Amino acid sequence: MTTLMNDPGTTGRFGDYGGRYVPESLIPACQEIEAAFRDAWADPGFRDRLTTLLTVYAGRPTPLTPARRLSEELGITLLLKREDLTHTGSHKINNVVGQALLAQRMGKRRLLAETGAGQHGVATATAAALLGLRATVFMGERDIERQELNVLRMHVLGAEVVPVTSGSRTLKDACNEAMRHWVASTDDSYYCLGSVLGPHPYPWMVREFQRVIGEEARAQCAAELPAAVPDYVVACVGGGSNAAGTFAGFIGTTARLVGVEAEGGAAATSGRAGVLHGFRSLVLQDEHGQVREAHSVAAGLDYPGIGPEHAHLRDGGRARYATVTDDEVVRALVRLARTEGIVAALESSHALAWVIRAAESGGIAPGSTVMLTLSGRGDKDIASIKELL
Amino acid sequence: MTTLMNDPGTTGRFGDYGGRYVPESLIPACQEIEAAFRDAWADPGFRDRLTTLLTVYAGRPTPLTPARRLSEELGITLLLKREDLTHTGSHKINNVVGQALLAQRMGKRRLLAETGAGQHGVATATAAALLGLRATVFMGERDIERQELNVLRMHVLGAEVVPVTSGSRTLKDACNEAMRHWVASTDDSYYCLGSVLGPHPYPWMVREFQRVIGEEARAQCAAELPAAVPDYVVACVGGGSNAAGTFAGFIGTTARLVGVEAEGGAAATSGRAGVLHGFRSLVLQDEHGQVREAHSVAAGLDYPGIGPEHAHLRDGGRARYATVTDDEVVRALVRLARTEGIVAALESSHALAWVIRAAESGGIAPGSTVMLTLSGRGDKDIASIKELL
Amino acid sequence: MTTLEESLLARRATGRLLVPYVTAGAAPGWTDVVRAYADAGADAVEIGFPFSDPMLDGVTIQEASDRAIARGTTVTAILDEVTALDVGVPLVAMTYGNLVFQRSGAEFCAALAASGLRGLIVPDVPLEECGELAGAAAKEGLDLVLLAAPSTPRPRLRDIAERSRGFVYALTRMGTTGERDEVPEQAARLGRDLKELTDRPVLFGFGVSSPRPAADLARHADGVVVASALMRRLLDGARPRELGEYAASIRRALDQGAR
Amino acid sequence: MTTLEESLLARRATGRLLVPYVTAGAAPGWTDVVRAYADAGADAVEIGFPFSDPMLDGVTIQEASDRAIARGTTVTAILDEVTALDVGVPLVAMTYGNLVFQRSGAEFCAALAASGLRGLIVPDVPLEECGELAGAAAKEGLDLVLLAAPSTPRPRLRDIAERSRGFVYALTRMGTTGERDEVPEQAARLGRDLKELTDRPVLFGFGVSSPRPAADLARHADGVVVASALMRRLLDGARPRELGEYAASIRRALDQGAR
Ligand SMILES: Cc1ncc(COP(=O)(O)O)c(C=O)c1O
Ligand SMILES: Cc1ncc(COP(=O)(O)O)c(C=O)c1O
Repeated sequence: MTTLMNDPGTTGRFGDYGGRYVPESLIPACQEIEAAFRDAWADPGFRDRLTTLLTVYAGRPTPLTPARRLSEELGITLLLKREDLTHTGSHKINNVVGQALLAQRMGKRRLLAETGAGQHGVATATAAALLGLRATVFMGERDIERQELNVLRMHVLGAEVVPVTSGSRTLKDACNEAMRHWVASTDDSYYCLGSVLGPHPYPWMVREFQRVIGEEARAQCAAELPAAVPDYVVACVGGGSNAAGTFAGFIGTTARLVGVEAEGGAAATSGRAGVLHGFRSLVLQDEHGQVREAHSVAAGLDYPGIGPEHAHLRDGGRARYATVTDDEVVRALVRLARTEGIVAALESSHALAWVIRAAESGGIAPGSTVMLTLSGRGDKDIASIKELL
Repeated sequence: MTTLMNDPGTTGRFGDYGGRYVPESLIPACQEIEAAFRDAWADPGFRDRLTTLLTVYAGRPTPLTPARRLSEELGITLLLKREDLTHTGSHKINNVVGQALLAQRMGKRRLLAETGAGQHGVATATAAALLGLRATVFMGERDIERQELNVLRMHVLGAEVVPVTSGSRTLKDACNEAMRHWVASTDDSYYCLGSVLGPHPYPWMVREFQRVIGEEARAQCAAELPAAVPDYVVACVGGGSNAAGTFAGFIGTTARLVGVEAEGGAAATSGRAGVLHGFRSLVLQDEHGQVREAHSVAAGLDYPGIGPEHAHLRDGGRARYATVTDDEVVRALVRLARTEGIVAALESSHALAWVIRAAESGGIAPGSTVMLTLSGRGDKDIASIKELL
Repeated sequence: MTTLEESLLARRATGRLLVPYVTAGAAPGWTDVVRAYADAGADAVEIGFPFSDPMLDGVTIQEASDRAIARGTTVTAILDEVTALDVGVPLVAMTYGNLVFQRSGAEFCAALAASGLRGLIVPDVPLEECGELAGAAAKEGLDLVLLAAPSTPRPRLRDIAERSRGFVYALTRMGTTGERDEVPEQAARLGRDLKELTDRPVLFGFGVSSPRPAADLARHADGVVVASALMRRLLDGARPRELGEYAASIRRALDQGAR
Repeated sequence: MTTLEESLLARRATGRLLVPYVTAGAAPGWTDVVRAYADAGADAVEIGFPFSDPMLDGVTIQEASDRAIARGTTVTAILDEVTALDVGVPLVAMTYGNLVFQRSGAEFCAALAASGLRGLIVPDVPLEECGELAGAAAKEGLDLVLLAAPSTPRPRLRDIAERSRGFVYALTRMGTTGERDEVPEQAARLGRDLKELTDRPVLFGFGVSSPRPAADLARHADGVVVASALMRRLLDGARPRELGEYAASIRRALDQGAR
């Protein structure tokens, strides 16, 4: 168990998954990033700079909030790791600050990023502004229409938003396009990937940059809980970065790890092994191998794959992956808002919906302790919730 | 100087200002609140509960972020007190958590509140949900149209939003209506006022609940600045609560205190002494004494008066009050976004606009240190900025 | 010259008191409304000086105030018109602190007195805040009327009863002005308490809407102030004569007494 | 049976090599396009197996892939059609890892070989990831073509040149596929480097759009793969004959050599 969630070595393999499935033209860039990351991650100066920015700029550590009224209703002890309180409103900032510092260290002038809901795009635009880098964000045309506010935020932050008109015109196509663009501009541009996806070293590097969630939560649980370790550790899974960062803090404990996917984007549950966007993992695809579009109420979970490390954790049974319906998710969001005064992101509400269902059905025993990562705030979702209420 | 920003006694006077100008029917309620607040504020148990909630729930302490790139451009050292990182996204939560705890302690079942931009309404709905209270928020019909997102947030949080159709159908009328409603329901309802306004003890109590901003900032400046105290302490002023809370931390220091108002809502600059909403202060009014509507790009500053303590600080010269134009404000917002990756609220951007103008015109000497309270985040303003870019 | 209080005391000797209200400037012929009230048997007339933010008023009087302000009504203009108005019963000004303190309470009181007004009601200037204003009013022979509410505790009620001049304005209920039909229990109690504490006239105000309830209420005190019920009619287009008739109907009910 | 590489080596002896491309299923008569290419003097034909997320392809081939998928094109269907197709020159499959690894690389290679295909290009399966696939391909007598990029460092280029089979696919530039007019400096360098390192045929691909630049490029290696320029015409409605004529025009330019 202790060999899980470690350095995946130069091949970037997590069991059968991971790797570096990119065109030859990107190999040197990936190698360069891997080398730079290994060097930076071993450099206390880099780590200090990162910690300082996460602290004085991004608002870390984030609190662990006991959800008192909801806990009482559910008969459990529910603790919320509050990534919604970070600057820009989701855990995405942890990763992006790390990668932007790395890009700067590598002498790059521009960050490229894909975005679906726009949270990662906003975070990238933010980190770029902070460090004086340029930012170019690829976003599906359909997502641009659906997430107008985040597009405006990126503009205000000075980022260029490039509409992607190919394929389904959503996140998956934005990834393709970002990679295509990256191929043509590796000299001055750094591809700032938003989840534990992509070619090695991204899945590992992003997990390491998100590890701060789990490590803080672990220490906070130790202070908060008599048993020091919660019975369950739960996080939503789109690509899987907030879950990976969370799980990393608890991998060596007895906590049961649960990743929650959207029913309509459940790669861990209904995906088959495949290769997409540079890595091998579980991928939603039709019988012929064409990648399917994911569909859920949460734009940030509309990705047809999961990070390779999650596929590995699933195969080995160390983590389990569950799905919830859009309907459960919206109800969970409203319930948390009305019991605790916290409007969580639709993405994060997936984790919550599972906890509610499990607690109410006895799947989680009464009296259990549950640590849930609230990956982001729901302000961005208010308009779409309106129609679902 | 040391007698400034203390307990204003039972009369609630700050020099010539303040007092309790309410109908007889509200006098007992105000007295009850004053007594309860005095009692609670002297009770370490209450203070502990408040501090705990502000810490584990609302995300305090907030960081003090050095604005490195903007500082360099301006030739000063600019430090930002990050109230934008609190839960719900503005300093309003500090006050509301305090008052909600007080209401609960007083056995009240419902919070009443007025709101303009909706920030205070959202904060009130939030605290009510957290403590299991009901919330009724009065909001001008015009503001409801302009700030649809915050209205939806309140709905999701379970609050009732009552449209106010009288007068100018904006904040000032929402205040009137909230008070009218309060008169009729003092038994079970607590009026949760959103700024350092209203009858005694509100201006004092709200300042005390916001004092945490200034106290944290003072300690953070001491750690950050060689001189321990900044040369300038700057905050925007609508009613004046974030400024009052900020100033309270620096009142005994040599720091110059600057409150920044919107040109179209500059009660400290162009107001005359008057009585509005239960207190005597500087009020924007026509020659006949009819209260004028305030107009600015920032809905949260559209209030025609200022807190009585600010009027007193102005008269005594301890603080000065300046105005900035809508145009300067929007430019300041965009500039901060692009140099530091922080999208501030339009309200907070007033303080920033003044600093930029003063630094660029020599009004602030090169090399000066400036502590600025960033009262909230600009997500709510993105849509309106769009049209101004 | 007799004061407001002397005048009301004298009239109280012969029956229940009626004080109808009009917002100055709410309609072009508003002074005719004052006259019609007097003719209908009012014992005094309350004249509202419109304020942009009438915190204690319900929707009807808010709207009347907005209309008056929109028509350019100012304190000076009202005083000019009132100066020329002699209707045989005392006139009482009702307005908010911001208008009163525009220059100073003393100046405001002097101006009212010079225009022949005999009393002043300022709902947002309660006991604690009224000291200076009370002095200024007294100096001008103007009675500063204080309000008492169902929520006012007994000791404070005593202070109010003592320091009010002209009459004590007893609020029938905790809400803002506006029409309501039932007679609240708490009003009866407040009336009794005040009558125990003072010999000054005690009038009920707020929500006195029609003859029968007015008469019911008046049994617990010395009379009533009628405002919203009249102003709603005025906003709906009623002529002075019609308003006078409505006031007269209340007058009759008061005179007949109640069940 | 001769391998792809043997076949190309034989043809290289007499001139520059031309490998035109078509996305299988992009238009109803796509196999006629293959035939037309062969008739126009192609030395081999590259057949794209459409994938939903063609990371290395530009807009033209993306669109062709989308159309093909929308028309219900599957690997099985393509192989069925290809089996019946004998055009006299070797056919090379080009697709992405996800289709190749659907069941296993071995199964995929076996199926290709069974349908008579002679080579395989999988742009997102680079050197490090191709070990197993290379073994499977070799077993089936299928040449697994590797790509080399302008960014590829010298030692790595050597590995690629060594382990590639059939030919070495030299990317003319760092961007995705698509038409461009100038001959990039870096392409010339890459061609020279590869020619130094290996005797295997070296073909340029990506952005070879018209006869003249094709001929210019070919001087630095052994020939060219032409894709987007042909596929854009196909998308615009060109018939197989017209595509064949365009391929022939490049054939002529290659044969005449360049300045
Ligand atoms: C708030 C929030 N949570 C979760 C996710 C899903 O990403 P991941 O699974 O990488 O944490 C997103 C993606 O946009 C997000 O915005
Ligand atoms: C972000 C923000 N800042 C400032 C203000 C102004 O209030 P105050 O002057 O009481 O701090 C508001 C009011 O809504 C606000 O939302």
